[in-house]
Amino acid sequence: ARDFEKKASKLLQEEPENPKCFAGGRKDFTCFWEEDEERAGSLDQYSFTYNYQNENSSRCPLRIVPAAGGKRLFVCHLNRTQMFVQMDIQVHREEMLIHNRSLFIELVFLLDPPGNVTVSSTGQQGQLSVGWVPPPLKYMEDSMMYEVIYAPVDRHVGQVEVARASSELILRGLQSGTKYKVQVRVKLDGMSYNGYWSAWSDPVFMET
Amino acid sequence: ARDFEKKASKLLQEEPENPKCFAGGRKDFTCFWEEDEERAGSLDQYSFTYNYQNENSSRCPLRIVPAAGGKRLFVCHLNRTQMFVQMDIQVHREEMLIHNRSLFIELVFLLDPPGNVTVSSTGQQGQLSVGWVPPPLKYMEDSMMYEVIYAPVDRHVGQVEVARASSELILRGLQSGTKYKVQVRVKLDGMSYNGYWSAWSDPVFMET
Amino acid sequence: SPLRPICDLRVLNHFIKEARDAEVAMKSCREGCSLSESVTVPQTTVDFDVWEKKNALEQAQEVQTGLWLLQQALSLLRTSVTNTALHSHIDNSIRNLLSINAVLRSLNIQEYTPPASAVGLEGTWRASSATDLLQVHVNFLRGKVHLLLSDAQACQQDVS
Repeated sequence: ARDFEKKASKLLQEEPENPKCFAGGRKDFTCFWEEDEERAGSLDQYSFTYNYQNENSSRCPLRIVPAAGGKRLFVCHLNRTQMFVQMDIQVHREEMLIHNRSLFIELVFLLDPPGNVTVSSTGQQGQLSVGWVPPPLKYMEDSMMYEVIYAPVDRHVGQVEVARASSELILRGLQSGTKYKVQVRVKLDGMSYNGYWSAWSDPVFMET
Repeated sequence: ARDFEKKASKLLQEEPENPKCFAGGRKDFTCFWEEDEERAGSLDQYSFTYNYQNENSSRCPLRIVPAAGGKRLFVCHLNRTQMFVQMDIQVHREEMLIHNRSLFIELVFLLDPPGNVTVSSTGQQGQLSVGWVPPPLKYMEDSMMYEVIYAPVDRHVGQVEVARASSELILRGLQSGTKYKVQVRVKLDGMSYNGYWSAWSDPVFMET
Repeated sequence: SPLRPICDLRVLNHFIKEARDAEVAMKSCREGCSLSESVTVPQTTVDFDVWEKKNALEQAQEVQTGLWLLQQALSLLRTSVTNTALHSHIDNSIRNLLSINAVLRSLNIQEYTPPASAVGLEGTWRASSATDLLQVHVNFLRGKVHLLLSDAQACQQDVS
């Protein structure tokens, strides 16, 4: 639930379309939209229907999640999905079509940040080695890309390095005897799969 | 034409098999072999045929290019290629088979050297930053590797650094206040595509 | 085939990018770029529960059938299109499909030739426009072809 809130607030900032949707895994697809508390109707006034190309439409049951600033999120969750085929989504309030969107589920991944981030010395001056565990998604490890952000703890602006289909990276050209803060995030690479950048992992601190 | 001469002379040195063949790009495949002027026949005596696995054979029209030392190059050029499929090549003079070779086109790339090589200061002592533009081989930049050779201008023996799927490299540990000569060459990385090292780019000079 | 196994997915990515270019070129084409009759194309949709219930042979046959259908469909499109810029994209796409077949052979995936007639083939759709066909082409490469290659047995052995 805490995870959903984080991802929802990220999409509320980044995604202009409605409903906002993301795949958290291969069998984990969520859509939602936001309503003002005063203007929102009751759950049974809304319907969320979707269909894949050449198929009949289905209904996704909705639930309400209260959100910051007196808002309500109307949320639909599916644990069975079809990828690589267009999905057409329609949201009605009573008889009125209020949202309408087409998407490919495999293009809207929003993963959890990489886990177990470790930072260690390489033995060479001015270098640190960063490692992490990719999110467990069969078939997709080769399609993941990562950003590693790092900065001396007393400074605000970090530098970013990119890694592709790898779970380690060596940071070079660091100041010696300095404590660095390191974080990692993940995204699908845009070829077979695509999506949003995950949140940054919790920071790890290490002295060069 | 100048480019072909350079590449041909490179292959005459490096490639023992005949005909010698290289792919300069996705739609640019050239084969040739060398004949002594005295012993060479006329163009219509030769035939160059090739076929891809499971396909009918085709003929490639030949032309003659004069070469150094009283030699003649017999050259076939194709602007359509098929990768990952074995290509069988036969060269006949009249009825006689004079050359016979099988190859995979994606393994014989010989590219132009990287362009626009720039060398600049990184602001750090003993470092120079080298950048270049990959040869135009659309969508295959991530399969290229590079060698950067550098040496103080008054010295002959250079040091070599390798970069993969990148178009910049930082040279470290240089002598300060010294003028360096820097050159770059490119090759496919050998994973799925392979080939010969390109010629070295024209030298760029920079003082640390 | 004497080929070393091509496990490097950058090769497929490269073909996917070129397939996208063909799709974009088709979308912006105004004249001489229509499909004369509708064609049979493979379904691109993947439900992982269904996909994983199939064994490796079934998965391979599904992909090979799809590649074959796309070859037939693109060849037909080639004859009905008169725009020369598109000819080069379509020719290139057909050659890339042949290369993908070669990549499958390099992975020791048993060659499968589908029945001569597409009539009654399971798991197919009809595409009635050139843009639909090229969209199916991209989605098939991104989806089922990528899944088959990324899970190929021949590429799992380097785990030391």
